[in-house]
Amino acid sequence: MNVWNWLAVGGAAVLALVVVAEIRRRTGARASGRRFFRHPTAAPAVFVLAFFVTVALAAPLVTPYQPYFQIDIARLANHPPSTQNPLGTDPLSRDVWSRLVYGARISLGIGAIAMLVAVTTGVVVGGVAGYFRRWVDATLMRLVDVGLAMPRMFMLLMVVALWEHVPLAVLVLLIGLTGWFGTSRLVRAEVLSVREREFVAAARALGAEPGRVIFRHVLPNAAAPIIVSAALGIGNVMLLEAGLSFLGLGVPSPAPSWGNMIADGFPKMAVAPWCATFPGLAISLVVMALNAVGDALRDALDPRKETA
Amino acid sequence: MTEPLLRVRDLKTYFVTEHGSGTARAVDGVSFDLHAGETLGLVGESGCGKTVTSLSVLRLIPEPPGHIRPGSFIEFAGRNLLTLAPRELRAIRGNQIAMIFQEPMTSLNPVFTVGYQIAEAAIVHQRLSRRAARTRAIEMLKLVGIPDPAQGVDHYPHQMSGGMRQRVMIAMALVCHPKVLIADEPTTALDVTIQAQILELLERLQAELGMAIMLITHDLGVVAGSADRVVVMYAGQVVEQAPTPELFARPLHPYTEGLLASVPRLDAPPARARGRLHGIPGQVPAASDWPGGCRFHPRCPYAWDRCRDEEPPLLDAGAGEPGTHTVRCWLLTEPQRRTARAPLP
Amino acid sequence: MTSSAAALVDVQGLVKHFPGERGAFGLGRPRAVVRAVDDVSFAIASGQTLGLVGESGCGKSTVGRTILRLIEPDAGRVAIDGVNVLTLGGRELRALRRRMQIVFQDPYGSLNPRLTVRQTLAEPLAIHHLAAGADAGRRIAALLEEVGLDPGFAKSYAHELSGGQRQRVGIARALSVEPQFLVLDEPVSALDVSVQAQVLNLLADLQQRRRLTYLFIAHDLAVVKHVADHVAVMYLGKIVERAPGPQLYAAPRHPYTTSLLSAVPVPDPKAQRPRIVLTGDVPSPAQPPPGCPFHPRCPHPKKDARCRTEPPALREVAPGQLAACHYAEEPL
Amino acid sequence: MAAWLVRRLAASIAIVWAVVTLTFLIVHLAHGSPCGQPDGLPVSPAICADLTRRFGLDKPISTQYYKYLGALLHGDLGWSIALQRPVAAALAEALPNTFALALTALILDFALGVALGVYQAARERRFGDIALGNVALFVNSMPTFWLVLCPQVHAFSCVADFAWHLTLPALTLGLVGAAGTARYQRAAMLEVVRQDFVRTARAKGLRERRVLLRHALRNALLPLITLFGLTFPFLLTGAVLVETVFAWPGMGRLAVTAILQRDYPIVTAAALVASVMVVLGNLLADALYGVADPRIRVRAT
Repeated sequence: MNVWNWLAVGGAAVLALVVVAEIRRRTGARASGRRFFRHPTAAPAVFVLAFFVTVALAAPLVTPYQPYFQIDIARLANHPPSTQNPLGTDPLSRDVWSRLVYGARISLGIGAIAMLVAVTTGVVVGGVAGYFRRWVDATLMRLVDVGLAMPRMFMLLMVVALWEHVPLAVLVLLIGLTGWFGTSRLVRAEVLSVREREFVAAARALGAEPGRVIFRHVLPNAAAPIIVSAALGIGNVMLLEAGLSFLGLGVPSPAPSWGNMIADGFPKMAVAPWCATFPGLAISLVVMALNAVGDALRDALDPRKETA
Repeated sequence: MTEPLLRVRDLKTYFVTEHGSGTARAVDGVSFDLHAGETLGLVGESGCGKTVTSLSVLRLIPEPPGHIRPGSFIEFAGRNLLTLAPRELRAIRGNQIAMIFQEPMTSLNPVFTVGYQIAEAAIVHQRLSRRAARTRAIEMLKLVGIPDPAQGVDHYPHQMSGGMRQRVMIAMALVCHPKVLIADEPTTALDVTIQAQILELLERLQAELGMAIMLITHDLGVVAGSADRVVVMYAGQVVEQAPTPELFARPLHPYTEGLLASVPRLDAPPARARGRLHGIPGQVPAASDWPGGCRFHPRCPYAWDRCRDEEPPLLDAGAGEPGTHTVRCWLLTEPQRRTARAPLP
Repeated sequence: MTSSAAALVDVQGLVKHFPGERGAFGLGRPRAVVRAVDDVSFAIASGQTLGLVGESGCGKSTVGRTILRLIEPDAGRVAIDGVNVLTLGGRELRALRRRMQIVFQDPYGSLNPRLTVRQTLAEPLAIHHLAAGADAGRRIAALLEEVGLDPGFAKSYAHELSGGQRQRVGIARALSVEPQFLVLDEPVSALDVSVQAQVLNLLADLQQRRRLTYLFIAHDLAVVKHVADHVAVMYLGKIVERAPGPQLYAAPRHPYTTSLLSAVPVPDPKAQRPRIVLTGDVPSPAQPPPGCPFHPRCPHPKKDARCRTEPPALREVAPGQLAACHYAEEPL
Repeated sequence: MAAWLVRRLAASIAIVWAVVTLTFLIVHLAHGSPCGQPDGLPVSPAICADLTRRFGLDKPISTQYYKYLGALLHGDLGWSIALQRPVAAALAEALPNTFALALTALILDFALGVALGVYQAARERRFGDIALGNVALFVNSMPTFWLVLCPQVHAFSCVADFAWHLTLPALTLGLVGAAGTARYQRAAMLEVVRQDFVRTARAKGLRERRVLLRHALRNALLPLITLFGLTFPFLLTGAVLVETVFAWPGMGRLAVTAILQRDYPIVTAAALVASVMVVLGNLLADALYGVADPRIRVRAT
């Protein structure tokens, strides 16, 4: 790793700090913003996320090698961390740091996109069920019951293993489409409770049509728990992806994802522990940050504290 | 006059506000006495500090964010409750001083039978056996007028109506025959016909058991019917204090006067029944931002320079013995400034 | 005053039964029907106030909401200025909503916490195409001033306002479409007494200035006495007594009205009033007692088997005064 | 009560049927066959054709489906292609192992989780709470299989006895679970201690211990029942990764191996077991609510 790479990493860290400070400044005027940052882990968590996102976006700047590049299979395989290879090299003499950074693109991307798919589906299904109630609700919720009765991991394994060569995009879609059942229940419960509130009755009394009632009055007030569950859900998806990759059924191998980096390093644990340790640490750190942000958001967006 | 049972002096209970930047002086230098066997009414609108005062007596303020300032003094049976060790304080809670609360639904634990909840204080304080405790619980249910107490003892709170639950709360509070009962808005959540039942019950129990009652309420009607003496609170302070007939006949503080003029009255003569109410303009300020000088001056129709600059002490209104009727208002020094009130804008 | 010609609002035989829970798929037979509103009739003359009183669960709020069709009634007729509200289709109903509005009890729940005061007040103007842009701004400022708020509050969110200020915003929202008829559903019961007085005065002013007709729903008899021209008392989904205000308060004919009046505490320690303390609780509206619904708690000395079996009809017992009691001629 | 039970059972059976059908469809619509897999058995085309015929894989899907359902109704789960033995026998062998693992992990999970959560809530925002909270957050955020890497390297090869083999995976599953349970329990406790009846208990003069462990905890355990209902089936069927890493011969590993080998009957049977477990978990949670929450107990009768 050369001087420029180190500088770029430093720059990413500084940028992440700036992001934290900026978010803090912008939300400081609102009580919810202050409640968020009162959590001791909230600011470090935002920093961790901002740092990993920055590094992932600026991957070519902060890494010395391409993720697939085998530096020197004869002399530089399983090399421990050094100034050249800060996180060591793997059995194929690839730079672990470079793979970790490019892996962040895949792992974070899968987490974010799959969650987006899941949340969108969940909000639509839950919102429709909760607003229209009666047979629409009953039918959709029985569907959700079935979805929840199939262990997610199991379902994914089946689909992925039985269809040969699942492309990454399909994998992401599959993860998302198996993850909305819980969200839809949550949204439905929220919608059911919000639609009984008096401001919704007031809007109807004023002659607002259903669309306006749903999008302006019901959903914005049901958003808090959805946002929280989305933050926690990204972490879950990342762990799921890691698990799938670990079983050899996730992101197809040479592409670096944190999950298959662990899987690749796993057999060499005794010889080159850094291969599996660092990606595992990265996942833990990011998931931990997401969980911390979720916890802080839960407090910050709690509507009971809004009126206090 | 005999020694008071409960003597509160200069009680200050402050709260750290939500973002930790300010201090809400919810109760700010409150003093009053409660005598054995009497009913003391504590009146005021929400945010005036009456509930915090009542919770402070048994040190039930959540800490943090709240704390009772050093220098405050609550004397009961010769001891300062604010400096007691937790163990000694527990021996008084529920045993010598008991409390009932506004919401009989949420104040009862949903997962225990009402019999168990009533008997629990007796089990803890008097080391009653399970069997004796159950018998006691049934006796208490009979005392508070629950039909079929032998069955009711095994019911859960959700199986009862609001009025019945409040009766259970009262039974629970009185199980150890306390000397003082603090009733914090005991009828606010109830319908008027049920409120009448509960007030009558409290009256009867006081005659039978002889405890002193501190009745906290915002309803002047309830105070007029039940209390012997009234303490009026505004902005964390006592602003007027007098025997009930005296206070209603001669309200001296402009706040008390305004409160009385705000309520539409069932006993109003038909000529006065409709028309405008002479209330108080504005609203209670935030506890973190009491106005300087007299705290009521921004809403007071008589305020002049002195009210803005100088905080009045509790002045004696000169009715009967000193201290019988006290008022925190400069008008007592310049009575000619009291003029006819205009109706609210 | 039943369906008099001058009546702006005319309600006849209003019924709303809430079904109990249903089985899976929303099918199956509903259990224990709750008779929330059971054959309620009244009329309100233009510019007048009808006070609808009763204890919690008596169905008074449901009456208010069914009139506006926020809840669909099961039977009855509601006419506003001769137009039957209950038979209107979606578009016509939306148009009619300009003429009738509602103000709620809980000032904390009745404003959308995500909207500013300006957005809250601009919405009805937009729905009914009454004003937009700068014109809307002017109208919002005028509305705020009319309800006694500084126009500067337009930028505020609900949680930045006190209970009294929110209630004023709620009133401004109802007024924004220039209605003739307002359902006031416990508009002051969540407010402190000093603020309650301010809001009551405001409502009286608005009624005079805009010639509004009020249905004033409340549990506080003293407040209703203060505001209402006519008063209807509800018990278990039925109107048990209806009369001009002064007449009802001076000479109640139904034992429930009498007991209710005697239970209201009066802020005067010297007041010597006969006190009737009713025994027992209000029965569940899912299982109302047979005969007169009030008979299990009734303190009337002549209460007899007839009260237990035969439901009394609401009948005129004095000029202009209706009561549903077999012994209304011999009041308590 | 009886009507309620009947309706619940009917709904449960419908869910299990839907899961089995869905699994059947996924498995049979997928590409590939049980023979000639990279991880499967290398077999000659003749044997493969024979296999295909013997298992009826050449028939239309609908025929296969009705045949399968018919057999299922008679309690016949089918014949494993890869293992060459009845599916029921394979399950019978794997299930006890999984039960042993899950039970140990469950006990550890909830005992430790509840204790930690209560302790944290009692010391809210003090050192003990914050330190434990961060540890729980970290453990809860780690990929399970990664957590076990370190002890695995040293311990696994040398000790072969069942108890020790059980200890590591159970410890892993239990600890990860406990970290989540503790977070949940802490939040539930903090929610409850703010409620009015806790103040009532203090006003009675009860010790703080009694207030927390009797009045607050009884209520704070109620939301945990839902968590229990979700964890129970997860541990029985979803501990796929841990079972694989530790080579624990349980349901999870059986299912993964079967999936990799295209062993349809086992895959479908595993899905059946999984959905039955979920349904059982829900029923168990409802039953527990009925016992623990008097408000529900009365409504149900």
